[in-house]
Amino acid sequence: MNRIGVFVCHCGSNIAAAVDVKQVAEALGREQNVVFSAEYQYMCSENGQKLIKNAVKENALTGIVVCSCSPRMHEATFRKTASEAGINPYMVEIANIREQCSWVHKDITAATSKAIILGRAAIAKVRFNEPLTVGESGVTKRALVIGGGIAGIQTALDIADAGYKVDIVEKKPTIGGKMAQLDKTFPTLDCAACILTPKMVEAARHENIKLYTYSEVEEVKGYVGNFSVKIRKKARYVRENLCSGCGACALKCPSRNSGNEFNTGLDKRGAIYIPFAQAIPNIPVIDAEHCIKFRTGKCGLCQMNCAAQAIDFSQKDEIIEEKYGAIVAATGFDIINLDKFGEYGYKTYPDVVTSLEFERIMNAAGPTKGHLERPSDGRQPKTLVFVQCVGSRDTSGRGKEYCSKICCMYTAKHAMLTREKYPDTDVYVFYIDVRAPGKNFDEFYRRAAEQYGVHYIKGMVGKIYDDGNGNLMVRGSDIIANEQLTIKADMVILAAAAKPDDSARSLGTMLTASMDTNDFFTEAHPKLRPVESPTAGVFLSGFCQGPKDIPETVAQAGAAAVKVIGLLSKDRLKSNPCVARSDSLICSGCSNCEKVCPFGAITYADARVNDGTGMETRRVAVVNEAVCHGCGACAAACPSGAMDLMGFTSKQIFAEVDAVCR
Amino acid sequence: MQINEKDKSNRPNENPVPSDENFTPLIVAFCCNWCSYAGADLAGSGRLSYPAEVKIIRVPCSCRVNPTFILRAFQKGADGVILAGCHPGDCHYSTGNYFTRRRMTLLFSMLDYMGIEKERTRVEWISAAEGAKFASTMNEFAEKINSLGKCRRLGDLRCV
Amino acid sequence: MRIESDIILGKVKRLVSDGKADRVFAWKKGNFCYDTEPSLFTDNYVGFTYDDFCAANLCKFMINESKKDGKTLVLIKPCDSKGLALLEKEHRINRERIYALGVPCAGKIDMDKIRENGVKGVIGIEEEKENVSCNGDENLIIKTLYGDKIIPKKSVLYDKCLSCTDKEHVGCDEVFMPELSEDTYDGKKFEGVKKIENMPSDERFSFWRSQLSKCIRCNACRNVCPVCSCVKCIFDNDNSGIASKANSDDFEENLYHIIRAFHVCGRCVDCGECSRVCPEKIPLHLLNRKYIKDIKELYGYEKEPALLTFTKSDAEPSVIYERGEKNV
Amino acid sequence: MTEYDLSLEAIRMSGVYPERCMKCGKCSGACPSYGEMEYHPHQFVDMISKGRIKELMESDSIYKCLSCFVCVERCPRNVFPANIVEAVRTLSERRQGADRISPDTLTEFIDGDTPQQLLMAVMRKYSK
Repeated sequence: MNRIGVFVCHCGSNIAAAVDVKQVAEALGREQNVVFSAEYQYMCSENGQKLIKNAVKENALTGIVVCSCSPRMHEATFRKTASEAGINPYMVEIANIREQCSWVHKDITAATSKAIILGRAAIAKVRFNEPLTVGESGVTKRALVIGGGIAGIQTALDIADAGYKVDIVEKKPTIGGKMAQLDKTFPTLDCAACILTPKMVEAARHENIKLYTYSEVEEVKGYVGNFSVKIRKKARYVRENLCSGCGACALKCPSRNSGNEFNTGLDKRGAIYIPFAQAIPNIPVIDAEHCIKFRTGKCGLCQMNCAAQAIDFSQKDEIIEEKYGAIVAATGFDIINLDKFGEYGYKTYPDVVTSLEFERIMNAAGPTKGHLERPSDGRQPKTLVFVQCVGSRDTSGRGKEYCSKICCMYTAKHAMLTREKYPDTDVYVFYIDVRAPGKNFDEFYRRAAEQYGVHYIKGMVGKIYDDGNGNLMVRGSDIIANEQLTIKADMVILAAAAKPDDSARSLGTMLTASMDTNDFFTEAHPKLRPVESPTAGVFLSGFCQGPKDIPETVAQAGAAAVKVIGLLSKDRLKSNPCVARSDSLICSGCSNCEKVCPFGAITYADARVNDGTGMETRRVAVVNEAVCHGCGACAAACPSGAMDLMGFTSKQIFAEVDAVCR
Repeated sequence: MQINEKDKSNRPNENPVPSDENFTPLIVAFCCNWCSYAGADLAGSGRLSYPAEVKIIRVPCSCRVNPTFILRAFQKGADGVILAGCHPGDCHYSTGNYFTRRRMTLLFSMLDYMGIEKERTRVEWISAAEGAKFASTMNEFAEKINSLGKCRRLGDLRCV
Repeated sequence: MRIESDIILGKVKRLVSDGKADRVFAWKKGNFCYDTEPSLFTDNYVGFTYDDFCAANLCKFMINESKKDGKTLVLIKPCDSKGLALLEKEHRINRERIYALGVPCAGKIDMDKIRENGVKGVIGIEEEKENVSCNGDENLIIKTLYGDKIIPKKSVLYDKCLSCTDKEHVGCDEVFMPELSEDTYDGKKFEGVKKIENMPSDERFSFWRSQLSKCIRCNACRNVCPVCSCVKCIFDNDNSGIASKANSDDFEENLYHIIRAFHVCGRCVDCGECSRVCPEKIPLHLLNRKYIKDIKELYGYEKEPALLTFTKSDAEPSVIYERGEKNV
Repeated sequence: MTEYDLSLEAIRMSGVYPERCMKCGKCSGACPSYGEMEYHPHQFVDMISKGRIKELMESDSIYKCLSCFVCVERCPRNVFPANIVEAVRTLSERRQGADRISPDTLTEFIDGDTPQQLLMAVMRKYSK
């Protein structure tokens, strides 16, 4: 039987000035099931709470209605009071008679009668409240970082340093990501390898970090604190435990037809190769597609030359299953395909390159050993033209709508480095806007223009063509000078738009993490929770959440790590008990609820049910309470009413509606 | 089509009576906890007044609102029902209000199709920062309902 | 060519003897030629028929049939096949235990319409071979105790057949003689909805009141509907808060039908069974078809039911107010 | 019609949203008759959005445009500069059409050699 106590707060004069609190307490005291009713100056004060606790004890109350300020203010306070008084904290309802009554209605009669109605609604609701217990689940103290670029490495290092186990899954044969391919980094011009490789080594040596390179995530199951992940470790055809990393195999490999991915295809590598000298792990991999042994069955030179007997042509992909408490997506970026930008002749003219290719050309470890040589004839170019926004800020459907953010700065960097190393080179940059908001960024760009004499031209390139003598003619407009220019260039560098890596979409689906139309992961809140995915236990690091440069990526990687550490440091996860619940007797298993659930909290199971017509097996919805956030979309989508939301059940809301309309 | 005897008495007045002096409308507002309920609180903090006839029912998300809740309010004598949620794209649960938008568009379309005055139902997107919008929306809606008068077409006659 | 019941039966028998199914769900002759009823045939085929009066949609019976061991062969008309596909999609049937045999349909005949033509004592129907009327419409010879009557076929077809645009089976295991299906669509699918939409709001209200006040809550519309397949209907569930066994006032008449339309919104396969079975002849399909029209206009074609999906640029609910108010 | 209204008319006719332009100048960078034109494709977009259509209408540029649509092809923001040029050209011609031939001046052309039918055709074509 319901025994409800009503507590009306004056809130000093905040409520009492516009609402006749005595009348409210009296009127509500006459309501059915109400056995106690009182008013007090400040219910949230120590004394007010004592009043509630005493009343609970003396009247054996089962439910509490507090008529006070907004539940957003003090619901938690009064729930705590209730629990201290010995009743379930979820047996408390608040009638908001301050923000939504006394403060907005001047007329005391109207405000008082509204306060009574709001009180009645709360009483009506509390009659149907059920004691709820906060759910708990364990936490696997291990994190998974997907992606081994700077974002993933930094996140993993930070988590590992805090004492938790971390696994990194990287699809390439080595960690390092895009940053490993870069030459210098803006705005300080320190060399990328010099700052990245120590971190790579640290990650490999760290006792808490395990690397799965040349591996991909195949399946993710479970929920926050309890993920179960299948990782496919692709066959390298090299036994990692035996290989000494001497590199003899790569030197002897007779196949030289495959483009070297690390050098963006500017030179060739063997079929067995180590991506680059500082690769981690320093273990080669066989590219079976180009390997002569795999194609013809004859060769095996690498095997003959391997002193460690590490080559194993019969190796198979391996599936590793592991449990994790948290998952970090750090899948990084790639640059867009430029096939749709015929006007720049990227594929037609070898001397039109992307910035990433230029990065390799300028890199001392690159295909030209750092000498500026153009790809077509190896000549040192005398005139360079940089084109920005190639596919960025493009709404025509050929590129991406967003600003790729990093291009302005790396173009300034390239221009500056070129002028520094080769002062006799003319460098032109076509730009739409130079976006350099960042610490020392604008100064950096201005230095390129002012000290290094880079010619910045506001305008875009409309066409690149060959003049017939092997020269690239770059025609563009200078819209400040209001003239059309044609520059005879030796080499053109395109700042192609950056996009999330292709693997992000399928990963998002596996993680049930939401993504935007550009395949960037969506954050739980754009301002206040920028490193968390709306899917609990999934965190975001680096470019996969939105365009970022290195310092921002590292900052976000650290932030994601802190969130992971915060999660893993808990032994038990408490969950909001106001979650959806499905009645297996009524559920038809139609899947409507599953389709509207934003968190993937609903699954289906075969249940043995007997609704009075005999025992049978039915497919019914099951809510994973650790994953459910309690939005109630499923409850409204369920035609039979089998799905309901605890704390906001249909019955409770009907009771409130009835009380309000009485 | 034949109109049988039973419903002739229920037919709406040919000339709807202009709202009489004593009529005070009853308005039920379903507000999502994260945006619109907070917006209502903000209207309170800013002392932005709106009619006391507006009674707010808190729901976690606008997508919790089942069409039956709205119909129940009308059954029990509400003259107008307004549903307020986060702006599309800002839902606390990321996609809830997109479903609300479809459900309510289609529900209201059906009510209109059945001859229920469409002005009596409404969906508004009110963020936690839009206290002023909350107050002005409620003022405007209450005024509209006032001019429409008592809801006679979708109520339980026993409750009127 | 006419669809012969015996040819269908022959096919069914062959399939059963080939081991494709253990029993057959089809139609059975009643006392009169026109009162066929859905029936399960387990060992013999006494009374088996498939003729112009076999209008009932059999797919909903499969919910229970597919719980039994072994396979049930079910006859599926083109318009029923979408219902079967939906039941499968919503996991309401165990499709592996069903052998769906698509049968041709040339439109089904509404006995009430024959009676409206003043024809009594019907004992059978034949297609008129000669005298095809000049607009190409077929005529039927209605055989009665009092002699033959000739009636244009379209005048006695069910309304659901006149608005039928589904002449192709979907998701059947086998389709038998599809070439015998005939197009019976009169091209006016949304006319009824449009007519109501164009009424002033007062008139719309009176129209629906006059219709829905006839409702006796027999629940036939719900029970026949292949989409209304909940294990327990919300109106039968005492805990739902809106349970009701009978309409006690006009609000409940409205509520039941609004909520039923809303629950099938976006899922309705437009088979027209609700209106066909209504003993009070309430044009219930006009509610469902309104939703079909709205969804088409507002959201276009979609793979998922309209209420279970969204796009970020969906129309705001205010589009309803922006529709011209016709009675001002 | 004021100059501003005329600009709005040109925008309406062309079906272009000049506000979409992010002023990158790619249209002018690609334009093959850039050198011939007094006003260039990006300027058409800019000037029309500022209501400065008179200068465009009086300039030769509207006849130097080849309507090759390369500016439309290259534009990253779907602005369609060529459509604006076309609209300005049309407006300019319509205006001339109104002035060019009037029934009063037509009589001056009447002589024994000019067929009357030609005069009627000219009249129809150049007055609106």
